[in-house]
Amino acid sequence: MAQSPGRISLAPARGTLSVFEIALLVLCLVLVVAPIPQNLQDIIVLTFLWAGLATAWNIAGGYTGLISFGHAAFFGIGAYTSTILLVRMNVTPWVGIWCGGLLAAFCGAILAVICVRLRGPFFILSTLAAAEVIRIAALNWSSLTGGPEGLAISPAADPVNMVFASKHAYLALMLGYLLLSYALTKLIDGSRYGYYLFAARDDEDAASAAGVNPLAVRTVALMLSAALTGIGGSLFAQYFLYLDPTFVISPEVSFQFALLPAVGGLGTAIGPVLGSFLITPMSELLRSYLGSKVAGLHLAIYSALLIVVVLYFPSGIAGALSGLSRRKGGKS
Amino acid sequence: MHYWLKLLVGVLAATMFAAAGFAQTPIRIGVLLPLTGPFAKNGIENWEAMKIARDMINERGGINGRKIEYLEGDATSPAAAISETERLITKEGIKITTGSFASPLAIAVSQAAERHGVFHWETTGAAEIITRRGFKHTFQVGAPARKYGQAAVDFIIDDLAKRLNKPVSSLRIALLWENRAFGKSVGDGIRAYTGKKGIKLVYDEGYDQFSTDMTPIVQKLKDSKPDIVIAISFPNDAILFQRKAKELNFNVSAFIGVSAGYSSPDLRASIGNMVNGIFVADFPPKVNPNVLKPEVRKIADEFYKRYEKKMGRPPAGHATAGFSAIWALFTDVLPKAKTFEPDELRDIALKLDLPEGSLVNGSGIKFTNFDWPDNPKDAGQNLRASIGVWQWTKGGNEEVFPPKLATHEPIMVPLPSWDKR
Amino acid sequence: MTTLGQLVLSGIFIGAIYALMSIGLTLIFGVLRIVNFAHGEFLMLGMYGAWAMTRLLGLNPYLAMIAVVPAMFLFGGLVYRLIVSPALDKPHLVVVFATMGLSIFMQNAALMLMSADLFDIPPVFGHAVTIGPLYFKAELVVGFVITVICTLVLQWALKSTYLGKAIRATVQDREAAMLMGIPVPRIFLITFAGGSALVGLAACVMMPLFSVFPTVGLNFVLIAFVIVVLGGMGSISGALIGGICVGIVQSLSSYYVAPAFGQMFFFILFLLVMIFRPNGLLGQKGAADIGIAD
Amino acid sequence: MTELVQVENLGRAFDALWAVNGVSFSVERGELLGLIGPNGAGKSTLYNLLAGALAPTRGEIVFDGQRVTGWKPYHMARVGMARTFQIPKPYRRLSVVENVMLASFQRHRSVRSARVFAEEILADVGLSDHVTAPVTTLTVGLLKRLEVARALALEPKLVLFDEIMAGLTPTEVAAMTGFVSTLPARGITVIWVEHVLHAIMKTATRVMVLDRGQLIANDAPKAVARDAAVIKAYFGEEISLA
Repeated sequence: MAQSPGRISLAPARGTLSVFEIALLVLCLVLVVAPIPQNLQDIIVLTFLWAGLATAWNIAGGYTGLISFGHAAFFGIGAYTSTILLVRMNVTPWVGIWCGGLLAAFCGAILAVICVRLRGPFFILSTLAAAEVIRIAALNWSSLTGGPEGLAISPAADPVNMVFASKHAYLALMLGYLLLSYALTKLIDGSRYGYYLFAARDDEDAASAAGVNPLAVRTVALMLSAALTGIGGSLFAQYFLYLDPTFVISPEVSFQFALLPAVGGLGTAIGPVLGSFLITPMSELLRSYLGSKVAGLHLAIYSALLIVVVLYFPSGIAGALSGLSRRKGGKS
Repeated sequence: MHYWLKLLVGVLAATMFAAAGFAQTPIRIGVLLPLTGPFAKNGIENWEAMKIARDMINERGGINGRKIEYLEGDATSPAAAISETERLITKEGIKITTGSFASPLAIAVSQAAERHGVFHWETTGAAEIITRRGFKHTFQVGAPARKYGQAAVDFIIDDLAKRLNKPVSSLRIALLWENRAFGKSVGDGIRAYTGKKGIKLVYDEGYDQFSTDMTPIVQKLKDSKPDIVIAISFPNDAILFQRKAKELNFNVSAFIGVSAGYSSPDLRASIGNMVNGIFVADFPPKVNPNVLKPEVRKIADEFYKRYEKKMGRPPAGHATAGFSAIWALFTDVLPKAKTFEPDELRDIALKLDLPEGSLVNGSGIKFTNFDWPDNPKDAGQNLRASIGVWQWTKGGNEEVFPPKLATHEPIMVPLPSWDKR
Repeated sequence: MTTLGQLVLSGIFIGAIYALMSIGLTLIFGVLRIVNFAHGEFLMLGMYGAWAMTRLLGLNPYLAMIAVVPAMFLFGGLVYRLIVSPALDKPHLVVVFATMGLSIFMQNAALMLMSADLFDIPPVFGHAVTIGPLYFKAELVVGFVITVICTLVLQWALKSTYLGKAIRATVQDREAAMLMGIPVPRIFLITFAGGSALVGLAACVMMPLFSVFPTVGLNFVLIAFVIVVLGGMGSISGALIGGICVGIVQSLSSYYVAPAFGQMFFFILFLLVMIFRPNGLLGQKGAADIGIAD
Repeated sequence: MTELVQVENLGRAFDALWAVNGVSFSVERGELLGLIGPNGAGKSTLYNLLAGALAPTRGEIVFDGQRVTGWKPYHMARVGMARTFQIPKPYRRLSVVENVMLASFQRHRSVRSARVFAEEILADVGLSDHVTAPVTTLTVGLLKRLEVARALALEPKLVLFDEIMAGLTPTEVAAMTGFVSTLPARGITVIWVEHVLHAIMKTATRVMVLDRGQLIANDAPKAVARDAAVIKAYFGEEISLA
């Protein structure tokens, strides 16, 4: 398949890996094994985790046009499912993670039934409301989720419980998650189902006239996105070993899921990854160096930078890097 | 004059040490507190109190000549707290961490510290779980959640019941708690303790931190006609509640607020003399001086003076608790340490046996070590952390319970109705 | 019976205050079709303004409107120029993130400038208003009255002034409005600035009832969104009805079920309306399409 | 049973206005049926009813022996009904061939075979040198051809063309007319809405005329051209239609 002009050089023709993507993969593998100071490793673990979560969100937000601000609900459901299974029923997280993903996918289906007919701001606000309902439920269902006192996993290192002493193990785990999300995205990218998604996003009526059921296609995309986000939630729980509903299922978390792909390049496979590779280290480093000098300074700088990037790089870093913005082609 | 003399001697001592080539490396302590986000207000107050403790100890020549140096992290959320704690431990090589103000942050920081075998000295985090996870290097100096509730209930049983000349069993008590970690664990403690004491709660409900209208809560309280209300709130909800109680003319014989919302001095700045007569179960912001040992009383007075100069208002209970816990670390633990390795610090801490009144806020120190009859899985809890009850008065605040810490008798019992306040 | 009366009436009064806070958002949404996620922080800024006017200049908060409302109008115009208009021709996600970035920025700027402490103003009226056995804070009733007046004035203005007609035309169909010679970009500016001014007005009414601190906006922003959608995008009277509904639902569910679930119920109400009546409770003709057409 | 489509008393009202009112007709397999009428006669509404984009207020539709009233558009597409849109609706972020592949996926499940078939269809409509071009670079004329290609890629039994000539040059009109006339031979029945009347008159086997939501004529092209009612509907007075 010939390379059409103006196509993002970072994202090759559908379904194939570009040189840039392979180089990035090699870099990640090196980062996993390299002897880096622990606190930098911590930042890389978070960067991988957030890149995976942003890629998961992008399947719904970027590929299908479902800009959801409720993904913290799936994130929370995944995190709580695997942790409750581990803490209360002694089920190893290696199984719990997939249960969390399945439950999140099921909730994704329910949310789809409620909201997938809605578009634009209506969809955003409905997902926000749905996540708040789940936050309040988690906060008050103390017998199950431990309520406001939260739920803790014992920090004793034990591979069966997916708790590791060395950061390298976590780096490998999170990179595995990122690769899972990314592989699924590339799979969709080049598959028949991927085309259905793009068609339903670009023009629902035309897609329907071509035999594609837009609601079904979107529902499946939301379920897939929810499942991956749920798995990411479980990994978050296994890394931090403590869950507090107010912080795990919060609008700020949902906002972070949507922000990284928006900054990186919405609707491209590489976008969310680039977004996370830029934003996550920046916000961690800003907090650790400016965090306590003047209370609030680091967040003020972070948000100011965010406004500039979002306004003046609408097609994200991926777009800017490959000159996609040259080929504006009207309002998407 | 006296002050300057002491300062001069301190400076001389310090320079002498430096001059003599004992340029001792400073003792570096990681301080994790919420400086942004929902807990920022109390986090910053705690941070100011901690800095005053550092300045005061360094002016006194530090610990065996070594100055204290803080490395701080903004623990705005549990995840951020863990990342910051690990940064301080792995990058800066910190062996001692302290701080956290709020329960979820304390749980997160202590967990990160334990994972790296670092000695964590928790000043105000109150969640019961902190000392129930079988950790070896985590010490909760401030009182656990249940003590707040017990202090309030004991005060009702031993004092208020008599003043209201009503038998304890016939007292109608209402419990209102903010459903975040602290509110819930104190609420659970009160529920259990009153159950054990045979007192029935006529009202027992939690509310959401984002509540913007207290009418339904106050109305339901009014309908259950309680004699006494115990409310665990944060600053914003406390103000909203008191204003709505006045608006709906909801009167009770006694109102006992618990911690942050009711103990912060700017409650008076917000609702003025509506605050007079309200009891507060919290670390005593000010304690009956004759309870404290003489030298502790001097430290306490200096702290209050410096805090008021820096913040423009007296310290809230949790700020005083923060100061007294870190001061105990500086004066009772670190001086005995040689290697400053976590295990050594752990043994010193476990050997501590300070009677009540040894710390600036009237607490003593005696840590459990899997040897506490009530709960053998508990380790590192300070059994002598004293939570008292004080009362807002026209002049300021007076400690009223327990009697040995009290500076004044409870007044305005029963609480006059709103029009007379 | 008095309990139910107290709950419903105070639900109506507090609901009206929520509505006043949301009118600016529904106007901005109706005309520009953007979700201003910094709406809560605009409210915070207005409240700090009202607090400063009252505490420093000893003005009565309701008089403080004279200064706060124009100031917020200018602030709204500034934000429109710097952040909103560059984002208008880009995908609507861009303006969502731009305003969210602004929200975080304003919260932390306030934290740096004003510290995290809570600021309040002394009560304006000494005692409560009593209607039979029921008690209502005078400032709450005054707020209700101001909201009703404000809604009527706005409805009248939208119906009979040229600017009002131009705004309503832009709400229905921008292209057509432009063809009729309506300077749509200027209408956008005036609406956004006007919407911010309305939030300033609401701030002055709310200052006697609530404390102000850097994160106060978080308590109100979700309520404002729910009200705008319940009332039907772009409808002023819809916002009033939506606000009162939220007030009553929150009041009754907190009493009869549990305070911890107060907020959950009006989110559930919001989702139900989304599914069954996307045009809002009033069945605002085309409100749903307004929301979607972008 | 050679009838492909039966429509019984079909009606659609928007509040009080009946855009389509009591329309009944049937279409034989292999027919090339012209559908004409002044603007606002209800042609697009009728198309939307047939294609399932609009639910009928009244009446029945039977397609290929099945009752399909109220079916969704994607369901109709799967049983072999394709349509073009009066205003082209391409998928903006996909290339030309990918736009066509969306339809060819119905019969060709794998990406490769769908692409091969799509390229054949593009050749048929003369778009083969724009295969990988982004859709946003096409002119209106080319976009119209893309619409036709997307409909045919479904390998439909029936295709509804909606003004595919508008904006084409005379040579393009001639070429497109020629192409459309070959479709019945390939087993594709055609209903064709068009304002370029001479193209319809030349190729249609039958012509229906719609006016104010009702059928006022349903006959061979020559007969319809002379029908007084049709002329009155179009021009209000006597004129000769070439």
